[in-house]
Amino acid sequence: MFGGIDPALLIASLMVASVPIILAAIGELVVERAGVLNLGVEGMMIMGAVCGFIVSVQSGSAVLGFVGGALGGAAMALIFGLLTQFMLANQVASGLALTLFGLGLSSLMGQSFVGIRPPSTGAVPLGPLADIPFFGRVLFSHDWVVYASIASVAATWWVLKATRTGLILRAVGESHDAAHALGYKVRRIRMLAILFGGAMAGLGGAYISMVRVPQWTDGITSGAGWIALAIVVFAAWRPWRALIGAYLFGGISVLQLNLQAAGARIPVEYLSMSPYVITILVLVIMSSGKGKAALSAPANLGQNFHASR
Amino acid sequence: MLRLEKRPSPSRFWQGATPILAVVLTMIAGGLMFAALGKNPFEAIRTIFWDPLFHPQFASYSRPQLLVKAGPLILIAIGLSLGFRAGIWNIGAEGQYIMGALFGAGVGLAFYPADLWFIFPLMVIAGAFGGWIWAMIPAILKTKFNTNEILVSLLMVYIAQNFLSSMSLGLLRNPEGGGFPGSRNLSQYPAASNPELIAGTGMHWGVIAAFMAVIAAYILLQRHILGFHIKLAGQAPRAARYAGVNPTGLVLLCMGISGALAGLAGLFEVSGPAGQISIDFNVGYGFTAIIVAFLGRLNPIGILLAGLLMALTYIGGELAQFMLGLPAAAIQAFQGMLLFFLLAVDLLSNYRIRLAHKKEAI
Amino acid sequence: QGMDKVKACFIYVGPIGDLGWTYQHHQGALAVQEEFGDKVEIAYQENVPEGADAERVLTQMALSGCNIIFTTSFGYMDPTNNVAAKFPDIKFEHSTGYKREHPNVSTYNARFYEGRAVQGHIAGKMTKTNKIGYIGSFPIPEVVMGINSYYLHAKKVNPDVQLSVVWAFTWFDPAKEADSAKALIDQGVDVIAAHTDSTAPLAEAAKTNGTVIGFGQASDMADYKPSPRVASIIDNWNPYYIKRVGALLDGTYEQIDSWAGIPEGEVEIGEITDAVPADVKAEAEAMRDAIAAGTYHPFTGPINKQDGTEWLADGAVAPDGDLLGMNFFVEGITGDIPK
Amino acid sequence: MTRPDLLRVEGVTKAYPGVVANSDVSFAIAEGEIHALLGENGAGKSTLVKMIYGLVKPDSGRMTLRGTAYTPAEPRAARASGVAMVFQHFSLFEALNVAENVALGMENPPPMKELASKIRSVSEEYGLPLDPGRMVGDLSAGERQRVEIVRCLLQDPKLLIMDEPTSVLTPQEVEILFRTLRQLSAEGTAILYISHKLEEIRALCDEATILRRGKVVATCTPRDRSAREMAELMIGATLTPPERAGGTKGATALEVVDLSVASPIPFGTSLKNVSFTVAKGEVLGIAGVAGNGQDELLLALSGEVRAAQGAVKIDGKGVGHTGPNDRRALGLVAAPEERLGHAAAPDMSLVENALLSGALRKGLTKNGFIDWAATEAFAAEIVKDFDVRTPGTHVAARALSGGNLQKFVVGRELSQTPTVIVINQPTWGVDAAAAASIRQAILDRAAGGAAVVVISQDLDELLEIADSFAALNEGRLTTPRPVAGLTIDEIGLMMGGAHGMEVAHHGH
Ligand SMILES: Nc1ncnc2c1ncn2[C@@H]1O[C@H](COP(=O)(O)OP(=O)(O)OP(=O)(O)O)[C@@H](O)[C@H]1O
Ligand SMILES: Nc1ncnc2c1ncn2[C@@H]1O[C@H](COP(=O)(O)OP(=O)(O)OP(=O)(O)O)[C@@H](O)[C@H]1O
Ligand SMILES: [Mg+2]
Ligand SMILES: [Mg+2]
Repeated sequence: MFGGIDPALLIASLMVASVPIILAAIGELVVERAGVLNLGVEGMMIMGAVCGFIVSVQSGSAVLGFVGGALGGAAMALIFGLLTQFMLANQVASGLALTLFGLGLSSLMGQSFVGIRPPSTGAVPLGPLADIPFFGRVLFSHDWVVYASIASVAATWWVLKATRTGLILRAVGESHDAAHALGYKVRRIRMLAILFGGAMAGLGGAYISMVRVPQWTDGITSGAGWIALAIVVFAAWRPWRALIGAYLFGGISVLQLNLQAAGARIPVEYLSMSPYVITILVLVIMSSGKGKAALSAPANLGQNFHASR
Repeated sequence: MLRLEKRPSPSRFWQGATPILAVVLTMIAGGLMFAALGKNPFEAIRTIFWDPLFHPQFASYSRPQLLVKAGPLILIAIGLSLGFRAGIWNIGAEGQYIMGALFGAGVGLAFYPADLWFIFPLMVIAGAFGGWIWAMIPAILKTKFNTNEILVSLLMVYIAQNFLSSMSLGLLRNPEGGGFPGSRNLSQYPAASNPELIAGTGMHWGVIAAFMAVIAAYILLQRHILGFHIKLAGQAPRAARYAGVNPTGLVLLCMGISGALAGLAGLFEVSGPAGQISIDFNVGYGFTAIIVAFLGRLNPIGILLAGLLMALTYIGGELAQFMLGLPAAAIQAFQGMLLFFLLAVDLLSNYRIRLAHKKEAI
Repeated sequence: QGMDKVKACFIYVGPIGDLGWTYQHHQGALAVQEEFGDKVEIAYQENVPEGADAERVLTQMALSGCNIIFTTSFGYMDPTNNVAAKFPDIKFEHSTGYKREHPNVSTYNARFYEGRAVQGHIAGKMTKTNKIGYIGSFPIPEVVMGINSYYLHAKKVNPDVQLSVVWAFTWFDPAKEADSAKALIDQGVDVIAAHTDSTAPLAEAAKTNGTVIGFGQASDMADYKPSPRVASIIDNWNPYYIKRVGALLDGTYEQIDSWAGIPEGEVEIGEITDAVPADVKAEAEAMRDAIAAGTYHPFTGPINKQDGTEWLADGAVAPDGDLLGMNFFVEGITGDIPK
Repeated sequence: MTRPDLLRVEGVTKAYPGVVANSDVSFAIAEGEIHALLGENGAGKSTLVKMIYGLVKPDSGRMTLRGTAYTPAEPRAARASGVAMVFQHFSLFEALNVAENVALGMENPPPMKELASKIRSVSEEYGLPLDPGRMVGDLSAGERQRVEIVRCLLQDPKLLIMDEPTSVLTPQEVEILFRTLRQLSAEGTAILYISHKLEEIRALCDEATILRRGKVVATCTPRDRSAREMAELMIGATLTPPERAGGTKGATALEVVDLSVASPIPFGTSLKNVSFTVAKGEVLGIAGVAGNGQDELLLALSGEVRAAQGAVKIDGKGVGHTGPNDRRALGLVAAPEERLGHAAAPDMSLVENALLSGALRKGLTKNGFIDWAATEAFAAEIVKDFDVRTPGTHVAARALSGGNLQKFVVGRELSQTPTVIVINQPTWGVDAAAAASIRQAILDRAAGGAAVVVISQDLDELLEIADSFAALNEGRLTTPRPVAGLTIDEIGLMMGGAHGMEVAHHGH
């Protein structure tokens, strides 16, 4: 029934398709580990998309474009950080407002860039490796951002698990009061995490406008930020699980299109809702294992901190 | 150095004054943005905030439209606010809104072209049921399997959207519509329609339902033990259990109410202002209502005002677009700014800002 | 009697920066301004959701003194008619719909399937794998019609051709469009046509170093010339908009139901690039010209439906009514239209 | 004994909005001295030590450490100067393990492996064995405190501040802690020790500074004073110990039969086959080290956790399967240990908190609609009857000091004409005067015929008010015995001894 779907091509495709979600999800994961819930991922992504696009077109350099994308996302995150960390505004509402604002502002900024092609982001020349059967196609024939996205998962995992920075970050997310009592600058640490989250979301957005699509049009991220948020929860705040989640989601999305293209006789409407249904099912299976997923949520997630001194 | 000092209890004065302050700040910042876009900022601000209410040409039409636009926002936000107060995060109201519309319209269309008095009431029940059942899925998964309701309710929106496409292309497609997607227009089927009740007022059953929801929520939260338990569960979950609140029941109740109200909003919208089921029937009320709920500080009266303010910026924004040629994106950014300022100045009602003594700033 | 000055208003479903559907309508609006200069005033509103919001925006436009309002999405059909009832002196022009409930409502559409025929011809000739693909947005007659036209003309020149259809269930989602194109390419498809609005499918094709080609859709998408974009269908609303506003100015305006295509210049075939062999290009241009001259109708019998029953007898030309409500694939296409 | 002064505090003042927490406070602590800080709830003890630790900045005044000016801008600076602190409310991270928690409290922690072995060696050296790999959430309160102490010890502090460290320990554990502290003192570390347990202070401390309403009112040498004298210095008045009206036992009011429930608390202790009966007029004291099932027992008795129907009986009626309100209807009231967040909602007013558990028995609702006037009257009645010091009934619960909130919570339960009273830690962290009045109120209800279960870690308290005594150990309850004739040592052994610490201390 699935005749004609080449697993190597499928895996290679899903690795590319998942990049924006992975980048944004890893950023948000760090933010949430620090105890902050930023629902504005979509807004930061699209600002990253437009900034990255503009910078790359103006400078002719894809690398500068990604830097611009990261800065664009971080600038949005800065607004969120000021609101929630300094003005103690509600995090849920601030994140949603960020999305609304980002969609509007990106469209304003991008008006004169509609219909232009950005410089291309080259594949990594891995030479003969790319010719290895199966693995060559799956592993060694991507652009550098694909590898960077996986590296960012590994790095985040390592930092959270094995470094003092990661320990402090987790501590702040677990109990800001205790961290404060020990003398850690809760607000500063959270602010840095928020900026990092914004930069990663911006990178994810820039990947969409510079590599995936590549062009600028309004609303180009079309909901990827929301999926990234879902993946973080799905992953129970663990980096490798975020990667798996993003690949699962991206994989099913790509698979359903491949099944359609291959002419599988499954009604399309069921196929097209399958990524969401299957994500929920997997989540149910994982969560029902003695409530493990719920336990791992950072204890102070979404709570604002105010030290009375 | 500025220093924040928590007030023992929120300041009444600032609670009233902050929204005004926020609007003023937004006018300044937004005015600068409009000026940067080469538009007259005063004209733009006037068009957004003043013209929908007082412009001789538009006001008599726009004013009632405020209610039409605010109605579903308020209705949904009221439901959400109960859950949010109890610490139950339903962010999938958009999906529940869609399902309410589908169930409600489906029941109505099933009777077509019969003319029976009970069709519309039945649709109302079906609409509420549709939203309720859609919200029950994340609720039951949460209570049974401990899944995260934020995630599930959000993903359910996408599933609902797929259902919507499939229904408007299939089961509910107008058989006399020449194969085009979309259902029959309910406004042309009197037994199933939700018309303007008094011409020129914008009042339809959905607006009335929204007002009723505001009043009911107000009474519930102020006077009823259930409302007390909802607040308690949100502020101190263990104290709630101690008080005898059943957490599972509360999740089902709050998700159920918010789902049912979102479903009702969908039903009233599809049978009234929108008229029909179509692929793009939903326009984001379910998400905007989350913002409305928080802008209204999860307080029924606050939500009423926040819903109206939000509606005003939508309608005023529309006027500004085609009267002044402002891009839609600028209006969206402007709304974002308004939200930012509203959220930021809220600080003043809960905290006092003090200048720190020099000595302390070591 | 004519008018000295006309205020022409446009309501768009998407952003004018979408580089597709709305962008092209807005080009038409700008053309009207250019054509008539001071005699017309243009106003527009983008991103208007269908349904209740559209009705309100239309009413506000009417109140603001618009003389003619173009409503540029199918979903504006009922709102257009509802508002038209309240403002009998204002002209309403609804795009892609069929309801004209009041004398001041006209409808207009374009015969995109004519362009699809030319694309199909090129696809049939150019495919090396004999697999061609189509990214569908929603299974509505408009799209089904395009798929059928594309397939019929590919099949005519290449009997072995197989068509894969992917339904994206969106008009505009660049990432998903890219994924759809990728899925088709992974399935061995080497010619892709799309009925969604972004350039993402072309960009995906561009990554294959010339083995996969595609077409510009709605706008020319000239950036991807000469390959993968080997030709395009351009929605050109300029002639129609100029004609209708002109008629209002000189007093010849009447209610009409317009369905124009290549002959009227409303559907344009963008430059066929040198990536297409000269003979194929010549054939494609000949087909275009024949359609323009009215000597060829892309749906000319014999054509059977997918289930083998006859739709058009030999030599019969499809009635417009059949096309507008088309909800079946023609014989040879595998797969079902989603319900 | 003329040791040089380590830390001098001179004229320190700190005001919070509406209250001067410390006013012109001066005192000094010598190297190796164990110095007590005494005072009622809210006297300003915590504030003072937080300033020494750099967590709060004084408004005025100065401090010197070994003669040089000492102005720690943040705890990091304090730690660098050799000041360490064990917090009153633990500053631990439950989801992190012991080693990580320790590392967070250190300036330059060694790599984790090295740190782990250091934790093992230091903790055993001081008789406080710890497994560095365990999750802190899994530890008992006593063990958690060891984590805090070991964290301090690893930094070789010159001054160790301990804010109410013993409220969660068994007598044996207290003894071990004292040995540790004396050992430290002998090594030259000064200790600033805050406690409400005056007998402990007499046993341990060299000097004491007594605060009242933020001011230093006296200094004394604890060994030379009786606990009674010190208490009276603290409150500035004379104390009357509670009186027992020797009532007679009536019929059984509360019966618990083979009660076993899984703990609903993450990292909690499940109850195993708990059985006891309490008669009308009887006070059953249940002792035990924190984390041995006290919370769970209260939850199971109050109805927040459900069990088999027959496992809990009120007046012979099986109610194990019912919820809190059904049991309230039968006359059972319960006061959990944790005041803020469990017994009371922090951000709600006292009126709302009165409604919290009083709605049913005081008839404060009709068809679910709240009678706010009656609720306000109820709240006012509690405030008046139990001498709750508050500006009014409309202030938020969190604005009350711990002791006053405790009086309010206990008062709220006792004012509902209960027939069965279950109360956990009735006087935890409450000063002597308030504690006496709470105990008196409990005894009055017992005299009036109520069956009372008091769960407490304060043995003196239990011996003072209980008729019979049992201890919880890892979720099991010992057979209740009459209090008369029990010795502290016997009790300690019923509680499970020293939890494996004895062995470690033998080396010294
Ligand atoms: N962060 C703060 N904000 C405002 N007021 C405070 C704060 N911390 C303490 N206070 C006030 O300072 C006074 C002293 O509090 P402190 O915590 O020092 O008392 P304490 O002696 O430690 O009491 P306890 O024995 O209950 O621990 C309290 O009465 C309280 O009103
Ligand atoms: N953020 C705050 N705002 C206002 N008052 C505060 C704040 N934090 C603490 N307080 C005050 O501090 C006092 C409590 O001090 P603290 O937390 O040191 O001990 P406590 O609650 O008395 O603890 P316990 O009774 O358990 O020893 C309360 O009277 C309260 O008014
Ligand atoms: Mg205290
Ligand atoms: Mg204290």
